[in-house]
Amino acid sequence: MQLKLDNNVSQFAEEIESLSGLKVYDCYQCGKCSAGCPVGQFTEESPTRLIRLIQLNQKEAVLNSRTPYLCATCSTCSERCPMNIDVAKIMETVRILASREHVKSPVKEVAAFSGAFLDSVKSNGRLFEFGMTISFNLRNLTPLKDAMLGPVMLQKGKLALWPRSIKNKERIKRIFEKSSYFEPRAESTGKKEH
Amino acid sequence: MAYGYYPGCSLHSTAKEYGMSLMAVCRKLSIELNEVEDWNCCGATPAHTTKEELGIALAYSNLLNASRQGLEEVLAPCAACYNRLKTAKYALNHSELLQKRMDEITGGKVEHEVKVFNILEFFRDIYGQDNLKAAILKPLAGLNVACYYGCLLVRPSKVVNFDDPEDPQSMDELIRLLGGTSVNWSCKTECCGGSHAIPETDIVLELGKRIFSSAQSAGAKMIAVACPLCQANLDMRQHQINEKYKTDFKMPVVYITQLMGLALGISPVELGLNSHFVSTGELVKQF
Amino acid sequence: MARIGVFVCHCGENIGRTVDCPEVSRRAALLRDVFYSVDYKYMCSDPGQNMIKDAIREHGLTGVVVASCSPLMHEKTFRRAVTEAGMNPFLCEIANIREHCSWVHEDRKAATDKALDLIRIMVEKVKHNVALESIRIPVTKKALVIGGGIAGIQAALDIADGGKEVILVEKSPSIGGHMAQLSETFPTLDCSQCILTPKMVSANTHKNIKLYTYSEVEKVSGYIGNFQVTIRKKARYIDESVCTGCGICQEKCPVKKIPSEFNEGLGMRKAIYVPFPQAVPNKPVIDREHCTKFINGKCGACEKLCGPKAIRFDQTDSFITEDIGAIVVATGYDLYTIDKKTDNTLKGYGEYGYGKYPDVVSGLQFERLVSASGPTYGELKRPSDGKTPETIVFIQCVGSRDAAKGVSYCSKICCMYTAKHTMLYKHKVHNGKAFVFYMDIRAGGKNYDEFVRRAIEEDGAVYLRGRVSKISQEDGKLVVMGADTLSGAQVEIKADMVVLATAIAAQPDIVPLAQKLGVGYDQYHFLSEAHPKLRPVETNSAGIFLAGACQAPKDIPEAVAQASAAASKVLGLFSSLELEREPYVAKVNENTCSGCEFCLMACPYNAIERREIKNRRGEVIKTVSYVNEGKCQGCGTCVSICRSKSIDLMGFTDEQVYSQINAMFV
Amino acid sequence: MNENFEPKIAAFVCTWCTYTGADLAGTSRLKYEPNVRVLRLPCTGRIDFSLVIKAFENGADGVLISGCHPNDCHYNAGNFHARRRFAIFRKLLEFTGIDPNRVQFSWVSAAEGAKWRDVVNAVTDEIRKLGPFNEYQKLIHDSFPFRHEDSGAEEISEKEQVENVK
Repeated sequence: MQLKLDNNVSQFAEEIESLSGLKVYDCYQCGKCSAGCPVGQFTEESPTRLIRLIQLNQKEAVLNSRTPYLCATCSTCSERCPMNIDVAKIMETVRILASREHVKSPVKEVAAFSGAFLDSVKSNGRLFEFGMTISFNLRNLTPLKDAMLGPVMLQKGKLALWPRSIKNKERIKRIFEKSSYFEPRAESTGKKEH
Repeated sequence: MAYGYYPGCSLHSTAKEYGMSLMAVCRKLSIELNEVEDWNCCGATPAHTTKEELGIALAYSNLLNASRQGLEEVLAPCAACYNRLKTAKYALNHSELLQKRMDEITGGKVEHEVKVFNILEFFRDIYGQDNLKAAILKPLAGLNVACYYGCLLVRPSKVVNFDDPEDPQSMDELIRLLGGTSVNWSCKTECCGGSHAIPETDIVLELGKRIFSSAQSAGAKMIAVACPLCQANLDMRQHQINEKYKTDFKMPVVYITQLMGLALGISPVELGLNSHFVSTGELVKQF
Repeated sequence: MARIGVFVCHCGENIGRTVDCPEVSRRAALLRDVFYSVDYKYMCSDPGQNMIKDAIREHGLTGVVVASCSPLMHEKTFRRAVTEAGMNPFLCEIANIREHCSWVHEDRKAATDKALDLIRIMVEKVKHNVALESIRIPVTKKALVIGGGIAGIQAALDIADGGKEVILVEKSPSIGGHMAQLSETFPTLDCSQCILTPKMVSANTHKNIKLYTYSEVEKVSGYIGNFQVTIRKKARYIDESVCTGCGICQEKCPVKKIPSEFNEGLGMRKAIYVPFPQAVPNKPVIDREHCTKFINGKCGACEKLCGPKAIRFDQTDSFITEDIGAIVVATGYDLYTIDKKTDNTLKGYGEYGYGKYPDVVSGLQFERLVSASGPTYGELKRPSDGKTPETIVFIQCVGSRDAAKGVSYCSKICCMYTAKHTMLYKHKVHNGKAFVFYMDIRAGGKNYDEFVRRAIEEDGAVYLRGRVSKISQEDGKLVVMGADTLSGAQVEIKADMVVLATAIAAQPDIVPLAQKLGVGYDQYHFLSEAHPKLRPVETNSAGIFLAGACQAPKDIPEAVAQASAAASKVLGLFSSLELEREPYVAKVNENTCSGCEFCLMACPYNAIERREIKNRRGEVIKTVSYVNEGKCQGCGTCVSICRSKSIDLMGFTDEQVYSQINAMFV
Repeated sequence: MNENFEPKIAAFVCTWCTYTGADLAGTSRLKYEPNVRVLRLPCTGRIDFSLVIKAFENGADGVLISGCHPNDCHYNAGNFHARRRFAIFRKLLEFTGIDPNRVQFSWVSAAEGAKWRDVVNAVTDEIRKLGPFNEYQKLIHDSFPFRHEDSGAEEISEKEQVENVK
């Protein structure tokens, strides 16, 4: 592997900083986030490495990394970071940015699940788990995944067969239509919180 | 006593017994819960990892409804919902720009502060430990419980600002108050992979295994939770974990409200203790 | 009338090349009140200086301006020269026509004009100069050293060996400090106590050192050469002059279970105790909080058994006042508190379980566990069950370089002592394996990097580049979850023991002392040196010097070097009967001073005091400011803040400065 | 403005940092504009801003004040006093209609010979652009008997200084 670097080396990091309000260059690659990451053994790029790649302008590699999708959003990394970097937020930012730039998710199951989940919320205002699971399995082309659990859940009354929608669906429609990828941030981003 | 109540999607479906047991406990303690009218899904993980504003707006919309209804204190028993509502509040407190955007997106503005409580805070700070203690009929004597907080109750600590993120104590205190024994174990706040429960099964099996072995070696007979995601994950997947890792875990994963219910003398069926994947028979026998 | 002489130097070609010196000299002679003007090749040479001296004598000059190089270069030379001709040195000023003119300009005319301007400005100044006398301050030739660790001991011994008296004050019952707790020292692995104990004994027996242990500095007043220091001698509840140090009291004391400070809580001590066998002085103290006699009046076993009858339950703190000429602060360091339960202001490392898992220990605790004088007599046994640990994980940077939970700075010594720990461990437990989590290895120093390499190459320590996220306990083992960023992998190690290389922090009670001394400190409460490079042992308070880790994290060689440096500063100060200082100090015009005291607030040296003006009947008419010349450093901040123009700075008076401005442009 | 105009600039510098830095510029043989006349003071804290007024009164077209960098003051905090005073003095200049750029403030350490050169050149350029400061000198000449009434403003500024110092 060879990285070709030029004077624009901080471009991607600045983009992430302005989108997330976090300071990417505060990271000194101590590895504490990677050390405690619950999905660490399932990812190729550790969070430490992913941030390093951001620092070195490797946008394509970062947006195509599986790591942000496998992130369980448990925030253990953010909680323990010695430099107060919200690592989980960086993962989230990369994921949203990839979606905004129409980069195909390298972990199709996670993308399919998110899609199915949000479809369900969008049309009902609430999660309709039975429908969502079927929708996920169809999107994911694994129609029989966890099929054994379904009947038991139904039997135990844990899956409703019909959606229970909210009254004011307009509200939800509006939220889905109007929400942007990123929250607005003032020009001077990246101010450290103390 | 009447408080706002945000059940979230799970308490009506996969976490039915959480809702049932909470209702039973509240009836017993004469706590009146007013459901937030026409509440919607908090967005959970998929919303905020897809669009930042969507994650905030879905949660904010509920705060909006609660404030219109005049609710000042809202109980969010589901740890995921609690976390999302707290995150929305935190983000809005720290950004006027975001507040403006939320007003645009939802077409409304929260009129007064809506405080959000998780289940542990609710019984500790709002209802009060002394009141609870007075109502106990059947102390959970001899019950070794591993209190499992997971991620969302305690992290990010600056957002939820609830308990020590490394070694929280509030659920342990509650178990002791109910007469049970809380074991000292290492995985209290380890992630169970709940947000990957459906899409990435391998991950959750591995994480679940770690949690069960830790609880078992600490001498726990069951795991108590306050999060529907953790419960579903650990309860539903235990069988698969045993298959994959050739283990023999038979550890009921119960909601803290179910244990409270038992201590308050409510029948196991009323608490939904019959709807678990891993049998709660041994536990129920004692009551 | 003023008779000013102007002496223009060519500085060989250095000035002459760009500035037309004869022309400047000719035009300078035309300036008002210039009585004599001359130019010469090298004014600083003997003939040049003689020209000045002769001119002063011959022409009765009242002031001299030498137009030459920077005053920072030769002001002293020329002032000495005029003194030799009988002129007050402060009537000589320098016009800097080299560094500020000939060397920085190319245009000969512009440079020549500017040189003349610079001379005119100084001529106007010198006309308003007044004869000043250097300030002489008597010096009490007795030093106070605060802190009896290695730095304090070294400074005290060096000053004492230089023939001057020293008062050495140590707050704990024995001198020795943290160094006495160490097992062996890097990079030579010599036994810490073997090299320290002789110094401790010398400090106690040296004829020039007066040792006050279990004592603290209560009050400091005065200024360089003339401090008055009050020392609080805390009650030991024994009569030191009678006690023989036989140890029977300690042996018979029934209160046994008090965690020993010296052993970092890993061993126990009695309620009457000598902190460690080699303690100096070897006299016990009674821990009032735990002593049964003090708690309920019973017991008193020590009193009954003491042969020379040295126990004094009724002893109280006593106070000693000493006149001191110079102070060396050597108060050392403390460890960062890893366990948040002992300090709620810290976030602590809950994830490492320090305080929860007994086998997670700090670096200093590990020192005690491998020390021959430690609770296990040098045999490495882990605290929980006394087992010999077969795997130890060492974690560096615990608290250091951690803005979130600890301190942002690097504690400097941990890389080295961790390498040392791995070696000590390997030498004691041959089949043991040491793993080290590090972020960077900072081993700059003589034989330091070689030492770390030896730990890796010869003693088989496995270094992993990354931090540890969590330590948990399972089946009697500590499960360490770390990362190795070089391989990009998570690392899980099941260890028997974990040693945390804890950050070095300032002493928790240093701020009140710093404020008593008027010494600055940084955000972490390390004391501030006067200049980070060129005045590393001085403080901004004249006569107060720093030694050791009170200034910043330091290892033993550095602490000792700084201690000797501080001692040499003290001896330098003590080498003269009186101190001589440039008389550039502020003076108050008491007639116009309104006593608003703004100057008191502005003065960075607390050099301004209040003085009451009384009438003949002894009634106070008003209070005015008064400048303590010993303390005043001459910055002039008070001058510009004074509303009634009642303070002036000698050497830079308003009159002088305004005259200079008036002469600036013609 | 007039390119041939050679401004007269007074510089008030502290002895520990800027004066030594200017010496370094000399020892390094760096070349810069010859318009500045340096007045050495122990510390920028000694600079009462009436010195600046005095310089203008005597024909200065611009004034440069330079001392140690923040936290490097030989006397702990004199440069902070100067900076606060300067901030207020600038406002006063603005209020009176004087272009505040006629007074420049900078930090030059003893190690920054090159910076001293750059500062002197930049200030000379700036003042050259602003042109001769005739208005003030004319005012002084025309209204000499009354000029002490102007010092009312000076007192106000000093009072504010003190409050800021607190």
